Amino acid sequence: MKRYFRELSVAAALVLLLLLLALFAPHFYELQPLLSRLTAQIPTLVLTLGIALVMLTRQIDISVGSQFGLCAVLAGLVSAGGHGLPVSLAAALGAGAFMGALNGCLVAWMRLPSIVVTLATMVTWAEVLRLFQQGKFVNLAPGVQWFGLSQLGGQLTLLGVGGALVALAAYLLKNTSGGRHVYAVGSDAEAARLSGINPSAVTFGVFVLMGTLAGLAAVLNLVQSPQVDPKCGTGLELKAIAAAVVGGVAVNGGRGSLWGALAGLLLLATINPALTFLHVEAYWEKAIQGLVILLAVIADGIRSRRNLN
Amino acid sequence: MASLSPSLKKNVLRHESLLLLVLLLEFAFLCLYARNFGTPDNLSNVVRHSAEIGLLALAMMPVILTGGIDLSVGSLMGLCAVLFGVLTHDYHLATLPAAAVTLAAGLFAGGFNAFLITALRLPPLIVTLGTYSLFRGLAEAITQGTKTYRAFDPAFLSLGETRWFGVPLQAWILTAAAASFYLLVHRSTFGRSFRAIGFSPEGARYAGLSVQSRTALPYLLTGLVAALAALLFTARLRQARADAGTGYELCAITAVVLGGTSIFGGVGTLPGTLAGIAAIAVLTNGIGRVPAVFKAGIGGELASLLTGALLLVALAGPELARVLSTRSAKISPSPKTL
Amino acid sequence: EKTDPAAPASSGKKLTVAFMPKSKGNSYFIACEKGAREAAQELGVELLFDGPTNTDPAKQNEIVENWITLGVDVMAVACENREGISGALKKAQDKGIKVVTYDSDTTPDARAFFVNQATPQGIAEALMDEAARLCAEEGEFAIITATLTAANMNEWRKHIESRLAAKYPKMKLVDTKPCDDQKDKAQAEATNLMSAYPALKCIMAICSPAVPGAAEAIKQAGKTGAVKLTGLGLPSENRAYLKEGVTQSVILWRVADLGYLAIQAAVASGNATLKPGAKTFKAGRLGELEIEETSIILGKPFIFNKENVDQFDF
Amino acid sequence: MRQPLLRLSQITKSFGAVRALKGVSFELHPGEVHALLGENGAGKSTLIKVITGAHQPDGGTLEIGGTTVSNLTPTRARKLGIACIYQQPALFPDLSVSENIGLRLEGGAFFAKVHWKQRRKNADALLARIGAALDPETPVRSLSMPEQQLVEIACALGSGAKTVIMDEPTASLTQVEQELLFGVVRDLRASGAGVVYISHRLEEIFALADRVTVLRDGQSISTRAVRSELGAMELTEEELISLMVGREVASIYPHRGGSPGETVLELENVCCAAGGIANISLAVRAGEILGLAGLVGAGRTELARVLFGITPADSGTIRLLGRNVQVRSPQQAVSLGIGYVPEDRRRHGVILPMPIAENMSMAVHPKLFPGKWLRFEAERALGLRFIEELGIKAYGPEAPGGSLSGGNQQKVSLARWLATEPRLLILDDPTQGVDVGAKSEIHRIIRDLAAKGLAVLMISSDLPEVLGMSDRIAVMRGGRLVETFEGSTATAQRVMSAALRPS
Ligand SMILES: Nc1ncnc2c1ncn2[C@@H]1O[C@H](COP(=O)(O)OP(=O)(O)OP(=O)(O)O)[C@@H](O)[C@H]1O
Ligand SMILES: Nc1ncnc2c1ncn2[C@@H]1O[C@H](COP(=O)(O)OP(=O)(O)OP(=O)(O)O)[C@@H](O)[C@H]1O
Ligand SMILES: [Mg+2]
Ligand SMILES: [Mg+2]
Repeated sequence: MKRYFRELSVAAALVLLLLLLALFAPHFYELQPLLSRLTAQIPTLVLTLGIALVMLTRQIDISVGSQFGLCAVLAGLVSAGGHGLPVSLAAALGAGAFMGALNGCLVAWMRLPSIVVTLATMVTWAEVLRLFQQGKFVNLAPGVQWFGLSQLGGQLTLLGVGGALVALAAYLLKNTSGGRHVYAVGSDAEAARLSGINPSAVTFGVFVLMGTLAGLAAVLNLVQSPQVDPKCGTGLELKAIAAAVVGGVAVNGGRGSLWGALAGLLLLATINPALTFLHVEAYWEKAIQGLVILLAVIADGIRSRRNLN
Repeated sequence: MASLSPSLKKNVLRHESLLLLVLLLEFAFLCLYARNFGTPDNLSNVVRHSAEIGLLALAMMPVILTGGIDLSVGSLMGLCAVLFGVLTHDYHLATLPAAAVTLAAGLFAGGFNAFLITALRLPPLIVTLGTYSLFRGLAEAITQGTKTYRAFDPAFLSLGETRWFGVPLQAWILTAAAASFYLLVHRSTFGRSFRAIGFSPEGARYAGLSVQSRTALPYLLTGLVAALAALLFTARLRQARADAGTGYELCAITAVVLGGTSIFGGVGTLPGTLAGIAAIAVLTNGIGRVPAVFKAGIGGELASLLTGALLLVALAGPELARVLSTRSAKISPSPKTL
Repeated sequence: EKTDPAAPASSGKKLTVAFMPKSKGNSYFIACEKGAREAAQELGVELLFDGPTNTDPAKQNEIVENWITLGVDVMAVACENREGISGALKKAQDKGIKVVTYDSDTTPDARAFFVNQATPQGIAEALMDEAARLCAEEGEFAIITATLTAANMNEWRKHIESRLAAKYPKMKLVDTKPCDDQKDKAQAEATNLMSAYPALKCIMAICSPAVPGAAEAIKQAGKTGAVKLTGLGLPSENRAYLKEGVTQSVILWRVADLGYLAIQAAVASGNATLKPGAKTFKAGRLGELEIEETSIILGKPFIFNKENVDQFDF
Repeated sequence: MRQPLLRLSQITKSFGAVRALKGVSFELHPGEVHALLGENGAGKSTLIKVITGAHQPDGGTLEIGGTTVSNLTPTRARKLGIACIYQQPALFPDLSVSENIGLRLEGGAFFAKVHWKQRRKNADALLARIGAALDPETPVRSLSMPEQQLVEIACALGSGAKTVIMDEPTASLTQVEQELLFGVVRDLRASGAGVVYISHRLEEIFALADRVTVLRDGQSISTRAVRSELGAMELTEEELISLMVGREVASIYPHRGGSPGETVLELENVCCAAGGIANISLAVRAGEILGLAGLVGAGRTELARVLFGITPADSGTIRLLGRNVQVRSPQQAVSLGIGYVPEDRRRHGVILPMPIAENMSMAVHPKLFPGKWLRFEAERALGLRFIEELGIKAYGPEAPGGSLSGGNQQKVSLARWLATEPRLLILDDPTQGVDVGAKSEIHRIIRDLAAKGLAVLMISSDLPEVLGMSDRIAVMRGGRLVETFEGSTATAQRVMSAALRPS
């Protein structure tokens, strides 16, 4: 209980919001739109998982939005070129892994600060994409949407993939040696080294994984509509980071859980639709979002403050 | 000049000197190959256009030095611009009192961040992520997103164009701000405390430093400076709108980081930050003037790309040299912040 | 009075024309750029294309000021921000640079001509009328816009609302949502709108990525035909949805022609072949166009629909 | 002759311009406890790090179990059967005790499953064996310095290594834990393992070691047997010291002071629930050194933290020079004239990346920099003065604290508070990790200051130090003050039995 206070206070805020909606806007719980809203968050969820891992090792990756956009367009072009979904998936994963590996090399082996490295790769990939694609949408091959399934089937598949991924990642992180190494490196890289863990390898691995997840997320986004918008990654890094941070993943590494990140994402992703359903004018959106972020963590702040004295 | 502070001296030999070299090369290249780059008119444009981001970067530097971050500065600029518009238009205040109230509001907003960060001990990243949304949201709510304030006092608007001794007003303001922040960071005990807190807040507390108030100060200053930047921005653009300063926080952070300040706190110099600001400003202005670039119409993209590359080169350079010279001599990584 | 834009510049030196979109990497302005390059080639002028990478009024000002010191002869600008940019443009005029605006205007004193695809009022009324026609002048509708601060969209919204008040008392605008110029966000907003307002009859998407985004949302919600969709967008991005009947209509002008005309007008005013007070303007392949005060009108906006969409290739 | 576990010859190692090791040779046999001795900065920890693969040597050869190894990494060293307790605990603050132990011992493959129950049981058993009453689920972040050292010991014990290295394992342990540790070391020796043991407490060397190698200025001076085959002592303390220091050092404590003056600090029923201390009443007078003894976790450090305003008292009165005061924060404590040399020098005592002069001036900003403007010359002078006075080994006042050896860091931490010229100085293990020479120097300085009217509250886990230095000795147990002795009447037995007596 004490250890998961942050996660719980975020979950409590989420439940409160959901209750409010149940009381004042029961339409919110209509099945089909709810399903759509949830599936729309799956790509962000995948990114959030990656970001949470990166943050646990005491690094940051702000290039994920750009990576996502580039992978999406690449996968789209591959599919438009008449190749099947497996080929576009492979292309996206490969491209993501490559971009992740580049970040990883610079951070882990050259010991550059990750914020700087990923700031640089963020603009690089974004500009490369802009110059290359010039803002044009990519029209996908017909069989891509919903993996070629029916809409419901596709959405359930997506939710399944998302859920399985969270569960798997959370399990591996908690219960495998490698998962614990992530925490160890984020907690104290030098101590990790002295304990026989290779911090550079762990950091590198996490960045590669982040890139691969960005590729996967791009494909999971791609299958939800018949076109790719090259701007689809803009601002995603901030959403994913905000979700992880609100969910209690420490910026300084070593502390936090994927379940917390999930709770953070759900909370943030519920605020925006909630405003529509509660008939709040759109220009209040950002202010309320900011307030909710602050409120969700203030409880935690007051608690740790009390603990200190 | 009297002796530099020892830590400054050491850094000057590392990162900042490389950056300065890059800046000079950049400058020389642009003077040679970019059309009309070196003209006085254009150089004053370089300063005028980078004044707001430059001010934010100067104020951001001490924040990052304490191991914090302030993502809300751009949004606060929007809020202050709107507030200034409301005061002059809806409340018919004269320019001077309105500006004073705006500055006070900026200080207050900075104080809000500082309160949450120091009194409640919330991580700066989350707090300012929240206020990043909140401040912009308030600005949008006040204007309902659409309202634009125009028609300001001509004397106020002329601030955007004024020159003293042939040098734009912005340059004077930047110089004054840079000098003040230099004194604060490198010459006063405040700066020393920022550094100590950045390295280890616990260590600073056990040394009897007033960690709370010293951590709060840089956030108050970013608030104040964001308000000042909002006023300058309003004067330059001749209007106040909720979207003023969008994305400026990232530009400011980029300049600070490029200038060699460690995002984990403790390490960094103000001259480095200045060089970072200048390198970006010169690049942004100049690269689009190289004929091959403007013919292809890729000025903006190339400027961003080169900024990214510059970041990597400037940081990787000294690091590479160190790695190559002493492969194993590794100072233990900086201790974690709270 | 006749003007001939193809006449060589009096000085004999190649004219430098700067051309600025509201933002780069946006398919609408890419199409504009295409037309602009065509015109520049035809007229033998040097074309400079630059603009903010994201819609950013401050950046536009800076680029204008940089063009002044760069020494361009003429500039054609799509203004993100009407008043905001006027100061910089006036400065350019003071230095003897000819200024025309296109797509969205600045204040009239800050430019010589405005190349107008249609007046904001015209666009707004076309949109409103089309929406009213689609839902038989009755029921709830919602707007999806780019951002709450986008100046020209706010202008359109203003005119939409006054048209609504004046002509369609039985219709109700229930909500306006921004989509940050992103298709996916537009899709999410449309999904929410349809479920939060079950009686919604029509969505009006007034920025180009929002139309396919909203279309996909309607399709996924199984409300094809039940919720009508119209908006401003490009034919290429909407062809499939138009044919499936998800999107009823899309309103737009020939975007490439807008860029083409902007350069034609810019060069002509740079050569002083197009002078204030002219009543008509002969614009290359577009032929003779009318000038209303200082606005050169491209023509009426088109309404693309299932039947005619295949005639357009942009 | 049996195969040695370790053989090092002519090892050299430099950090930039600092030549930490200039040619060290050393051998470790199975079944021996081999002590490594030397002044602060002699290169002991560096040597250790070469053996564990944490540092790559610049030259020389390293043989492990008879085979020459190069490019050793910590992972490989562990596989070769080397375990180490580092001088600076290398633990993960965010993770629990059992996980820290687990990560050290398992070294599992990437996808190896973590057996939480097994880990916990294992941790419980190891902690019990060294007599540490720690909950394996507490995060290491909330452990005190000695508790962290216990965790380190548990790690080394559980490793099953043939070679166990201990770098000042007892620096902040008290007698009782020390005895338990000695038991562990003797068990290891009996099982045929070799132990490299570093300590500045000579009595430990004599109690434990079979052989001793002395390092001076990065060179191995000599290796000597401590006892003959028959168990007779072959080495005297004086000999050992002169080998280390190269000169004679009086290892006796300075004379006690004269009559104490006015009461500087007076506590009445001070309680602090967060710190787990209750009803503390004591007085310290000017010119007096009050020693505070007790076991790990007795609450001595907590009392110091209360007095320094880090965890302010909940109730009771604190009187300073006769005035009632509330100490709510360290900066307030400083302004009241209280100084505190903390127990955990790496986290609290020294800001490692900062130059040592800046570390030393940290608590005297108002005095040294009136008007808040820095004066670099004055600061440098301050740094030079203490480098000189305390014999700190560093290349200058601008050397970062992290580049100093452990003992020298401790001196920097002490210098910071000496510079404030406080009325009341609280010392928490002031000589932990400090070599004999410097130790007696520090003792002399403390005594001199006391003679000039300073009141000193000295916590120490080194019982001889408490006995030798204190005018009076207060003993704490379970967060309470249980007994007070006059310095002259106190003996080790009496103090220990007061600290141990079950409540
Ligand atoms: N990372 C480093 N960078 C620079 N110099 C270092 C570093 N580590 C150690 N040194 C230097 O190497 C020398 C030997 O240090 P070492 O820590 O081995 O001493 P030690 O014998 O363990 O002393 P102590 O008894 O105080 O722990 C010292 O002069 C120290 O300043
Ligand atoms: N820095 C700290 N942070 C959190 N908890 C601490 C800290 N220091 C001590 N404690 C807790 O307070 C309890 C009392 O320990 P304290 O350090 O006061 O004992 P002590 O008598 O000083 O013994 P020693 O210093 O030898 O450990 C410990 O069990 C520990 O859990
Ligand atoms: Mg040592
Ligand atoms: Mg203690």
